[in-house]
Amino acid sequence: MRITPTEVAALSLSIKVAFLSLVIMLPPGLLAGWLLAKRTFPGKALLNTFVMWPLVLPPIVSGYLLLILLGRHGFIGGLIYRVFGIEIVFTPLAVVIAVSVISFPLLVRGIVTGMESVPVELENAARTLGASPVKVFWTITFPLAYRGIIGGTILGFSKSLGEFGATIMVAGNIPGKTQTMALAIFSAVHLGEDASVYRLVFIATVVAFIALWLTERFTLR
Amino acid sequence: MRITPTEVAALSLSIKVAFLSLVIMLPPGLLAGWLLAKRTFPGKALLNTFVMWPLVLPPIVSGYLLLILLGRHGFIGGLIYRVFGIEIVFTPLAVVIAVSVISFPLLVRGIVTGMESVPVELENAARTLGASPVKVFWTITFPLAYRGIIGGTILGFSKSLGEFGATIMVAGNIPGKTQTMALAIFSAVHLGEDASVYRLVFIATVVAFIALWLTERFTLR
Amino acid sequence: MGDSTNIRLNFRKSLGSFSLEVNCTLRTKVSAFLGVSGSGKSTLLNCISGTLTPDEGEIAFGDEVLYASASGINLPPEKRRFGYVFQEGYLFPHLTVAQNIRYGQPNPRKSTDAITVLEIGEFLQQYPKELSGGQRQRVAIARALAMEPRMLLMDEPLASLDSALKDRIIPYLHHVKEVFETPILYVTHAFSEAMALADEAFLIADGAIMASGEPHQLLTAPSAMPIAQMTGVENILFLPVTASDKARGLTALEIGDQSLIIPYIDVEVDEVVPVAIRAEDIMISLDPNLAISARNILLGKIQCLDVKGDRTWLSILVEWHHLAVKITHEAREQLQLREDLEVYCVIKASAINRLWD
Amino acid sequence: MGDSTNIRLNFRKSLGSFSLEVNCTLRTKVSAFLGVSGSGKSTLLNCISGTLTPDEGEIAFGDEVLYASASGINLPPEKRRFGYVFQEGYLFPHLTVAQNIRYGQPNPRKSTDAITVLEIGEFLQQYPKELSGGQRQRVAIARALAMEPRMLLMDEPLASLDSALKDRIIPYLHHVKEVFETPILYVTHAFSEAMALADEAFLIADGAIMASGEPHQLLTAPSAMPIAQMTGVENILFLPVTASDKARGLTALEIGDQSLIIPYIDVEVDEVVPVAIRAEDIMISLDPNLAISARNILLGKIQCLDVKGDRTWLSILVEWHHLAVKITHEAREQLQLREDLEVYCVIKASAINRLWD
Amino acid sequence: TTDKQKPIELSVFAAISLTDALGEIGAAFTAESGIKVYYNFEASTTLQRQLEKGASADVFISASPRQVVALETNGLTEAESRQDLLTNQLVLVADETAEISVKTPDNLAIPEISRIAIGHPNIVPAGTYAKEALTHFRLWETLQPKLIFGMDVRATLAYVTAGNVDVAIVYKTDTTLTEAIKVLYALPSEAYTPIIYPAVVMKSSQRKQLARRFITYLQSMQSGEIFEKHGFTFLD
Ligand SMILES: Nc1ncnc2c1ncn2[C@@H]1O[C@H](COP(=O)(O)OP(=O)(O)OP(=O)(O)O)[C@@H](O)[C@H]1O
Ligand SMILES: Nc1ncnc2c1ncn2[C@@H]1O[C@H](COP(=O)(O)OP(=O)(O)OP(=O)(O)O)[C@@H](O)[C@H]1O
Ligand SMILES: [Mg+2]
Ligand SMILES: [Mg+2]
Repeated sequence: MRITPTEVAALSLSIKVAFLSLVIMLPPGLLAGWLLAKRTFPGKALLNTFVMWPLVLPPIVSGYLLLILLGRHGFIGGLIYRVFGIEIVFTPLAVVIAVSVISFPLLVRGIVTGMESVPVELENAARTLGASPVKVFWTITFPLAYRGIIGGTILGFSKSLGEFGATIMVAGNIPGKTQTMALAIFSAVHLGEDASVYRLVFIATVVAFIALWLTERFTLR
Repeated sequence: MRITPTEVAALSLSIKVAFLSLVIMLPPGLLAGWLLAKRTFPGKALLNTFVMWPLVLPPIVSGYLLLILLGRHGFIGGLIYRVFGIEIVFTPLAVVIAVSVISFPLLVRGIVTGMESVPVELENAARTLGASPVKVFWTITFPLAYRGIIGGTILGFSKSLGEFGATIMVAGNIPGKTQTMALAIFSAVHLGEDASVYRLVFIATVVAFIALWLTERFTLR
Repeated sequence: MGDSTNIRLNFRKSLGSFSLEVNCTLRTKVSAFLGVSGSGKSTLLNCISGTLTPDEGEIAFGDEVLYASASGINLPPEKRRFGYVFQEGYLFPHLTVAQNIRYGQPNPRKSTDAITVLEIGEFLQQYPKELSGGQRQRVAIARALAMEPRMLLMDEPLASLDSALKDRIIPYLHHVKEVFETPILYVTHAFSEAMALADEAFLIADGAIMASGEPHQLLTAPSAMPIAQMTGVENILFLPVTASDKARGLTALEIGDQSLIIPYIDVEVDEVVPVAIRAEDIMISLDPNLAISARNILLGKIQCLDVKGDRTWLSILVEWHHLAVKITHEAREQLQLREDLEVYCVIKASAINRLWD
Repeated sequence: MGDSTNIRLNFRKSLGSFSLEVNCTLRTKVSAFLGVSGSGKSTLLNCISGTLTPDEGEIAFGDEVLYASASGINLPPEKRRFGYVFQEGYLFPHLTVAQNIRYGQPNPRKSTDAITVLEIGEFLQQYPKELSGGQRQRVAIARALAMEPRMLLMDEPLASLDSALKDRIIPYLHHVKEVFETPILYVTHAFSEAMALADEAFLIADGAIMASGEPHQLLTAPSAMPIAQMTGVENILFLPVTASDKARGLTALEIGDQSLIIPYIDVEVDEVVPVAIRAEDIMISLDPNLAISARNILLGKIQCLDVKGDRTWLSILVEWHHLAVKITHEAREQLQLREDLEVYCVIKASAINRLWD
Repeated sequence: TTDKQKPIELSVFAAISLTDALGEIGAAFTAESGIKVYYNFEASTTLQRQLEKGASADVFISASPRQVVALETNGLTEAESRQDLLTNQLVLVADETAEISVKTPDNLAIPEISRIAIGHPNIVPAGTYAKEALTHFRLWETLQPKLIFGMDVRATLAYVTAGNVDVAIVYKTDTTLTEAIKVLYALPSEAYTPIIYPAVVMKSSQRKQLARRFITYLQSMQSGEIFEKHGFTFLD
């Protein structure tokens, strides 16, 4: 089985993006997860819907909306372009953003499920021991939600590898630069290169297998 | 806001498909979730990868592989065509299958997280009370995993609404027949019918909001 | 072979650095396991119930082998049908109290009784979260009873209950044992509960059974001094009722030719009742005609004197019964006690507790 | 105004059909709350700790208002700094024992002591799952102590511990109270624990405080007969040591001009120690010269006789102390006891228990 | 024939750019013939893949002859059934507010134009034609660093409106998709092979006669008017 240099680049980009987007999404994911799992407030269902949005919309549409937002004429993209002189669209950064947005709901849902299952009694016990809500969050809620967080991470990571619709919109499909594994596979499908499709699918599968296997080993107590 | 008949058809198809695919995927989802959460066996990481597969692959590729499998020349599709004389691809059934396959990993992960958090002590207590493993599953593990199952269901349902890549591959984009909301939105985007895009996105969002709000109400204790 | 409710335990189980190793046969209806915290009591019950698998050995219930490492037998818990009252309760949080109780047996014959005695009828529709600690513990007992088990495994079931409640629950357990012929394996750190219930007691320490015997044997046996010191000593006597006076609140028991007066109990004449007397509640006198409020002045003979630390232990034969008595050395010296001396055991009626039956 | 460790409780909290309503001030260092299962003890502690918010009313710790519905004050638990030993323990399952103990205070000054006394040093590196029930309970105590709380809330902290352990932990709690001046609010269903620890006891029933007072007052007060019956009566005396004989294992206390002999305690002469005697462990005699092994024959005077059910309760003034004594009617008749009669109280040394200090 | 056993309907796989026009024509056809038409609108290459993998359709209308040729080569189409329906033109578009002017193809090399979007040459027919045109003007190699490949028409145009490319080469018909662009320059038609939308009857069709009838209908004047209304050039 021979792998071309662009395919190697795609693989390495995919893996980097998957990790990076997890790291970037974890803080807002934890915040949103905590709000949804542990708080009640008016508009909670709205926040919930907002978080789920990228999942409810076809990824290509999310990508389209992202493009509108991040483009040089867009609200965010324009601002960044004027202030920093950099462009987001068609860069690996755009890939990271697209992948992050799309996998965000998966991560958050996992976190919500995990945090919902942390008994409020343990959190209360921590507070009687003098822990502020912030300390309780980091020392009790967060670590005890690990199953859900891992679940969300697995979903988010897997989706990162497979994300395609939004990525292709905001990042283009520039081999060696913004072409992820998913885009490479997509291209191969479209070109009818079945052998290439199978080879790339196999590689993506192996990456996922390794990630899942490591997660399992790592979380076994 | 006026909705065209094809849009109504798309909306109704999306909702039907979302529910149907949940119903269809729940039994295998529970089985896979239980195996992954409660059992250890050789090849567990393989099963895990297999379940996550549709998420790891770009949906269009999953769809492509499904098409190959279910098409008239495909292994399963060919068999069914020869035996029953019916064709699966490009029918609403194909939509259900595509959506089910794509949302399966989301559902299973939720179930796994939920079941992992059910204390084995409670399951043991049930067994000392004479419950067979099957009874324990249905009366203890399953209901106590509800948070995760609901989490997975929310993800699966949301994804059902937004699924596009696999659907368009195996079911096509046939207005009035296999065109779901996601595909209708895709078409509208393609045709530059921005008003239509916004209207459909709004409708999809409202459907998701209602579903999430109902879930929240329903599971509040 | 063997009586059908014989329970043979002969296995080993390691947990981290702790190791439980038992080799004994329970022949009796109620066996109590006593031991300090961390001695392995819960581990033992877990192994018997089938929720924990031993490392090796054998467990048998009558003729039925439940576990045998050699032949690979390991009956799952649901096939053992032992009602297990877990130390932690383990109520099902998603089921109401009533549903919890019905879990093991949809139409439990015994549950009404149990619900009444355990005083849980008021909150049958509540969820475990809405119960107090003691209420939860009682529901756990009711749940195990309702399944009509072949044997009851109870892990400190009364630990968080007040004594008034205990005093109502213990007779009910006796009733269960007698009427339904359900053997009970009772784990406790409270000797009084063991005394009140058990036919045989086992002292477990550091994962091994250190001593066993009838509860009062376990205490009066000179070898059992450490147990006595650990748990507070008691004498147990099984004596027939000779008369009962409800108005005066007294009942007389026959101890050989003498009479033992105890607080009134509602029992037919001639019925045999078990009573407990703590060794330190018995005084020794040389004079039978004391002008004292104590109701019982029993003649006996000192069998042996045992100087242990700062107290003297006496074993006194009263009629056919051995009484363990604990007095100060001073008293021994002053009264010049020695073996074979005839003495009077002075016991207040109220110091004698009837055990449950 | 008021002493800084006064605790004012004046609030109402409903849970389902249950309602807790308290209005009292705790002025003492150790307050015990006694009550049957489901009477609202845990609910009370939850409200004081801040983990449960009352429906209305006020809770104050000295000058500091912790909760006041009127002014909308509700101090969060972490600001209250009350060490809470929960009935269910609530150890953090993902932390080792050592990490659990350090949670509230990374450099606890007191924890080495606590770890020693609670005998948990051996499994500091284990996780809660790997502990026995009693071990978990002890870790929960250590965790609350280590945070150096302003007050300790303890919900049946010794329920699943054997008496030998209890006897080592209770003195340590006394030590904490004395040395660190930490007030303790102690919930229990065991009167003996309340006796051993508390300066003031509250009887709680059905969500309301039924009676309060010094533990022995609560028992000897004629109004408190139901309490006495519920919990088993005791007399508490605070007496100075006059002599101690380690070899003989005896210590003499001064009760007016008379002497009370108790089992040896390692205490300086003249130090005052509290001791407990159960009402039923005291016998009455008219003759001071009994040839009996009982060490104590104290002269007293019958203050009042009280016929309750099948027993006679006597209140006997011995020097300046009131002793509650329970005897049979028969004994009363036979000895012809009446008010103002001088009698001898016969008490075995071993029937006198020293309370912890 | 099997035509009578099933409800009479026609399955038409068509390039997504034809959605609106074919929708109207289909309605008219149904009104006239009573035959219901089901369309599957997707990118032509996707349709090609689906047909290759065993999808059954009666009629395939592609945005480029390439797909049809590929299917013909595989023997999946009905011989002699191909009819060329429409033609289109390539135009160069820019954002409505852009101040660029392009008079000749060589102008594409000016520094004001830093990025040019075209459809992916291997995937999107418009991209194939664009590549042909650029090659014709010997710009394909020199412009390489400036080129961005859109995965479909929509993406290609969106890059323009989002401001991330300066110009794009698209079909003339595509310029109706958004009002935020303007046409700068129409590429000379000699630079690329004529853009043809062919229709073909599929071999797997069980209603080949009907399919032919539908294609004939597409070539009728009524249909032509509708196509023209949507910006296509009708081939008669
Ligand atoms: N999973 C485990 N890993 C390591 N040690 C364990 C584990 N489970 C229990 N132990 C140890 O085994 C010993 C016996 O535990 P067990 O629960 O049987 O005690 P117990 O007699 O029931 O005590 P208690 O009266 O406190 O409930 C304890 O010392 C405990 O620390
Ligand atoms: N969430 C709730 N909903 C309804 N009733 C409740 C709830 N929580 C507690 N109760 C009831 O309140 C009463 C008091 O409970 P609490 O836990 O304070 O009792 P307790 O005195 O601590 O008893 P125990 O000694 O058994 O622990 C009980 O009757 C209980 O059933
Ligand atoms: Mg235990
Ligand atoms: Mg309680």
